[in-house]
Amino acid sequence: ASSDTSAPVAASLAAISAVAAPASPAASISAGPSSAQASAAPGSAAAVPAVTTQTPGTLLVGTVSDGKPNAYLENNQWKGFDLDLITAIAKDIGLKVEFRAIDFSALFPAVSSGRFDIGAASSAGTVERQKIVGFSKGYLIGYLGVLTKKTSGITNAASTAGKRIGLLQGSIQEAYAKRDFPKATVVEFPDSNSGVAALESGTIDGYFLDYVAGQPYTKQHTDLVEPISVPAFDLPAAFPIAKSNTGLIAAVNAAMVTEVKNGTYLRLYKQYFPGIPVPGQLPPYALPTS
Amino acid sequence: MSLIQETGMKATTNVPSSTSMPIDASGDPVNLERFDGGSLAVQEITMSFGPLKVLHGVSFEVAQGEVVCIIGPSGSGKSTALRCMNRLEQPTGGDILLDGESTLTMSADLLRQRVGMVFQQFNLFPHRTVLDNMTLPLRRVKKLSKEVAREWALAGLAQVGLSDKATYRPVQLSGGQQQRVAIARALAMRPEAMLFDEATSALDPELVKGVLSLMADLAQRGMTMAVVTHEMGFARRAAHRVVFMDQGQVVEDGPPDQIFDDPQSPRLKAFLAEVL
Amino acid sequence: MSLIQETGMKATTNVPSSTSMPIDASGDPVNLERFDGGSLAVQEITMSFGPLKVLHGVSFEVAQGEVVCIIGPSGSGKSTALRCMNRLEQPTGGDILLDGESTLTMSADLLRQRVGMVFQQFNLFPHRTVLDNMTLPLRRVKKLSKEVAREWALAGLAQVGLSDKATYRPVQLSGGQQQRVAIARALAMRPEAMLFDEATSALDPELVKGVLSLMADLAQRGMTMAVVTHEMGFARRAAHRVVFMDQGQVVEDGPPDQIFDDPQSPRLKAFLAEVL
Amino acid sequence: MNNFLETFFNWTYIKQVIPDLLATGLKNTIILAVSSSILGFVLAMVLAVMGLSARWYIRLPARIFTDVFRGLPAILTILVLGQGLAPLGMRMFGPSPYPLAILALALITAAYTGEILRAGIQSVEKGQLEGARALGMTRGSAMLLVVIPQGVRRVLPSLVNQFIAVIKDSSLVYFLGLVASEREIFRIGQDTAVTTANLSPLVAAGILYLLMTIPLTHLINFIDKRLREGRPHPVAEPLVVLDGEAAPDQPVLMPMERH
Amino acid sequence: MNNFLETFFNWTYIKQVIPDLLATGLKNTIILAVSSSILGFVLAMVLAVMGLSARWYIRLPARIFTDVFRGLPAILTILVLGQGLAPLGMRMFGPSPYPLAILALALITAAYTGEILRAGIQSVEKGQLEGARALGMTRGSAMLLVVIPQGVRRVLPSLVNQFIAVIKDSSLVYFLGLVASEREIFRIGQDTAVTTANLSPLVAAGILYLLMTIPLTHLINFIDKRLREGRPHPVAEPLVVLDGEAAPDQPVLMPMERH
Ligand SMILES: Nc1ncnc2c1ncn2[C@@H]1O[C@H](COP(=O)(O)OP(=O)(O)OP(=O)(O)O)[C@@H](O)[C@H]1O
Ligand SMILES: Nc1ncnc2c1ncn2[C@@H]1O[C@H](COP(=O)(O)OP(=O)(O)OP(=O)(O)O)[C@@H](O)[C@H]1O
Ligand SMILES: [Mg+2]
Ligand SMILES: [Mg+2]
Repeated sequence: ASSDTSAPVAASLAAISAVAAPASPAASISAGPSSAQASAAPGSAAAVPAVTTQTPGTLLVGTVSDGKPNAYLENNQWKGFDLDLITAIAKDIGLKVEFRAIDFSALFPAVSSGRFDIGAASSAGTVERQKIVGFSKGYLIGYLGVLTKKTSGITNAASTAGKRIGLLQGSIQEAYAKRDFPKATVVEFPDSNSGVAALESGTIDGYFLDYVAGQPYTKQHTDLVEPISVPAFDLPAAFPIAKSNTGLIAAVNAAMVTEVKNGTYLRLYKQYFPGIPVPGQLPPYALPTS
Repeated sequence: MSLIQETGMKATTNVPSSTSMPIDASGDPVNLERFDGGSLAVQEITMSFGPLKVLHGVSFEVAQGEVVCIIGPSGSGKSTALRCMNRLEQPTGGDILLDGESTLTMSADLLRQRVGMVFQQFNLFPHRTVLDNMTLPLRRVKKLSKEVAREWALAGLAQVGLSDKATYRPVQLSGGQQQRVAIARALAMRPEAMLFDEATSALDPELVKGVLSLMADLAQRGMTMAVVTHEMGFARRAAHRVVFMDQGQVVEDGPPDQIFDDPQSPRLKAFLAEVL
Repeated sequence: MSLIQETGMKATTNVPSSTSMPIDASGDPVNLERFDGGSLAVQEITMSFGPLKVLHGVSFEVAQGEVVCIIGPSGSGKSTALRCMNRLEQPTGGDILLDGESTLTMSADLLRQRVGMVFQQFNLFPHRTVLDNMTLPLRRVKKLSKEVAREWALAGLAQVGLSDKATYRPVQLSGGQQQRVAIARALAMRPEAMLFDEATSALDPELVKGVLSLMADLAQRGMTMAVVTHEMGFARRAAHRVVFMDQGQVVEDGPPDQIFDDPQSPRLKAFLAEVL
Repeated sequence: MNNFLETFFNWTYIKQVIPDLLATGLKNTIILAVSSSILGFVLAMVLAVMGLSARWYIRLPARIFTDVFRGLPAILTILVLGQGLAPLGMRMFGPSPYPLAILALALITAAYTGEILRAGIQSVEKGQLEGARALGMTRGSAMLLVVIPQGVRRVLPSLVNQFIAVIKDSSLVYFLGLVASEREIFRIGQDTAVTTANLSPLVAAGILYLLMTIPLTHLINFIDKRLREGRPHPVAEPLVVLDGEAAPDQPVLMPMERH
Repeated sequence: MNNFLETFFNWTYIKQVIPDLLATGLKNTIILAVSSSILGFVLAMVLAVMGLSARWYIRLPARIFTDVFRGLPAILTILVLGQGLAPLGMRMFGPSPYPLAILALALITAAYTGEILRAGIQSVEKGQLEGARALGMTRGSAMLLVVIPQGVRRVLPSLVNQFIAVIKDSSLVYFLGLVASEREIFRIGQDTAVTTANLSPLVAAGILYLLMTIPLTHLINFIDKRLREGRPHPVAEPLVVLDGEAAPDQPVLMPMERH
């Protein structure tokens, strides 16, 4: 799997187009945003699959309202890295965005049934999920961290042995915990707040979450630190899109490249993940294949 | 002259059933008013509760305008027979005719509009005031307007001496008061025939006599009545005919003089020997 | 010789209250057994429901082993007075003495073990069989063992002729059957005094006479009884003394002969004039 | 302990979430809870009456409906209905998930409420129905005017339970996808809890629930008591005095001669 | 439509989740639901009896308890209790969240059940209590043996409602953090749904709920009916024949001379 993440951009582009858009050759990507833009308008070129959305001109984005710093509502404003990125991508394609928040467990079914055009909730494009729903290329890899009390004795991966480590149900941390903390007991939580509350009350020893997401907690709770960070490069976050909507998949992938090139991606990355090292490789990232 | 004229009261029964006009307060002579009473004929009815046969072919007749009292020991099936007569129980055999027509096949609602009933346990509606207990069926079944129903109801309550309890709930009434409301409520519907189950069990002698005179008056005006009672004095005075039941059967049937003064069967003789 | 001996029955009341031994089937002479009856004295009690005053200073006495019948028109406060006597209602004034001791200050549970009551509406427990209705208080209050309670209960049921209904639910009984169960249930507790509210209202003449004889027997054996009734024949036969109430007051009080044959007050005269 | 207070009762965060809770959440919660409760109650009454039928083929569908919608997790019902009927919903009501959520919540609460009502109606003595029918009332109006009102009164507290449960279940509308202005009380509490990394906003939501439910409970209890006991003191005066009427408690039924 | 079936009824995923549901989920759901229901019922009975007291200072604490635990979102109650008492819980029961979750669920269901029971008990006619007390039974045993059994019977269907609600609320134990072997039915369904991006596992969980709740409902209905009507046919023979007893329905009370 690690070979996927380290693969050059071009190679992963090829790999993804093979998975997500087998019907359309690489040409559809090289056609670039302009072509996608054209396809949104009537009379598009015949060779390029059309970008279809629920409501013409609007990209209906399913997201979560409690996924700080990737997707959240603050003062009735949608915020977060994923949301700003998808807004930029949509603009590129010529669409305006509309956000709808939904419980994470209902997000994929809503996307695969076409109720939402796309999902943006830092969801990993795992092999399992790829069976049901299509994905764009990966747009985010990052670091995971373990939040713990200063006094807990957890300082590195090895010291988690025999400890109770909490994490968010359905998150990529599940897979990483298995790999990196094999001797820890994994405790699942439905949201990070209840996990951190459990950490505070002493029923778990550490809470494994997105490194960035852990930072606000260390500020709120002065007794908490986040000593371990784990690179999570082989399960990049990707936008789920209905498998059948190959046009949109292609257009999003192309626009992603544009947004990386024009610097928007990095700007957003620094805005939402301050102080976090920028990965050596910028997106698009290849998704794992079985 | 009837009781109702004597006391200067307007009886509910004073209002022609064909009209929904308010009661005329000027006082039409009561005896001008006649009920279109219907005769009842109970023919060989049988009835069981599960394995327990409680009626073994019961037959008797109540002619139009006649008062028939049904007497007999506890558990002999008197209440059950009465309940069959307005289809609260379905007989397992036999037939019951109202004016020659089988009641077992007619609409139960229509039957019950024609044959009223007063229960041993009164069955007043505890969630409604006494007045509402009276007006509810008047408005729903007789389709009277609110005002007319209210007038009929108040007249009916006055007739049983309970005008001052109109706003009470049934639980706030004494036993006798409850029973009188139940009687007034059934009569206000102006049925052709009435079934009374222990209609005077909670009443003191004054009220018993009042009910007696009311029945006499009703009968004179054509109403057919079947009355289950265990007060022999009442049966003797009220009934045109007396039916004696025992163990789910009619043992004797005849005019009160004959039943009380010249009983034929040993069972009835024994029964009457106990009357205080 | 008492009725109970004549019929070869074991009366529930045959069992000494001080023992929890099974009923002795060999047949001790009934009249050897005496109740430790207590006298009751109602002294100037008053009672209101909200603004409605229903008792205006009611006084009467029931000596030990005496049967006092309370008669009077509907709503005159007979039931209320009776209910005050075992604290189901709290009088607003006056006092009630049991054997000279104020019942208003003693433990209500103890009072009610000593003073039993049969209700106008019976108040049987519908979720229990007839037998369980009998055994429940025997086991809980008298602390009898299951077997003994059952024997007492069956004996009590037999005494009112309902052995065959032991496994029935109250709703499956006729009105008279329910009333008999209620009487048997209260008597099985062997109280010192009994209060009956319309104790014979659902009973046919045979049963009424049975209750009468039962009361006579109980009285002979020392039990004190206050009986509300609207059956004048019953009052005349059963009572040692009759109390006539009207509008929340005792109007007359005396032996039955005097009350019925020589009434003093116009109100009682008018009342008795109506007896059929 | 201090930490516990800090996590659940931080006044700064509570203050912060209040405007949103009141302006957006309260309105949406009320819309969802009230409309699905009304729809659900009507349906429940139908279910209860069907469930009391003597005919099995009328009872059966009510039974199945109740068993299924009561037994399934609410989330699943909302998801299945929301997704299954989404195309239809889009066409009829547009993108708002409210109509379908209200429908789903109504079906769920109907299943519970139907059983509550059935129990209440069933507990009314047989004599009441008989009394009404013996007066010539149809089965329908006897049930409607005599039996059901008594039955419903007996289960009022359970109905309040159920309404409160719907208020809280309305937060499940989230499973159908919401725009910011469609969020109800709980969701706003939860979202703000995430942005502030603190559970106090959720506590604020809980308190708002209490401010809704407690007065309601007491209102219903008051009504219940009033219905049970009537006005504190019955009017002791006669309602009207008819011409020549006898004095109260002096029966006017007087003896007459034997006919 | 096809997509809909694919989303909710994909047999592959249903098959996949079944072993886990049965081996782990069912057991945990039953442990949580049954123990919190029992504890909750006992507490509810206390609340109901307190709520019916004539003395305000006995009614008041019951009222406050009910209002608070019924009005707050269950999640909040579980979080506050679970976290607030966690240090104590750790010491007494170790790291498992179950004891505290059961306590929280019991408090919540007690608040609801207390109201159900209160309504049922309140609906029993005054004459029943009077009848029992007139026989010398204490208020306690009259309530326990006469009034409460009748009251409880009248609200059996509402109690079933409440038990089913607890079965489902037991999934909220999740907010206290679960290791894999502690997950109950719904959580397993939801976990698998998230990993497979398909809702069929949730449907499987729902069906398992139905398999638990439907037989239970029918059992209770059967018992209810039996209690209401007695055995199908009463035994018509006398239970025992005492020496010299009269024939049935021939009263043995015979006249005697005037004393
Ligand atoms: N619902 C029922 N289920 C079973 N048996 C019943 C039911 N109702 C009545 N019975 C039985 O049917 C018989 C006749 O009852 P019914 O009520 O007709 O008697 P009754 O003549 O009216 O007596 P009473 O004068 O005591 O009222 C009784 O033995 C009674 O036990
Ligand atoms: N719970 C109550 N609330 C208000 N008023 C009541 C209540 N119970 C009885 N009353 C009133 O008190 C008066 C006396 O009632 P009570 O039951 O003592 O009469 P009674 O003499 O037993 O009559 P009856 O012979 O009809 O049974 C009646 O006018 C009745 O309306
Ligand atoms: Mg009868
Ligand atoms: Mg009375």
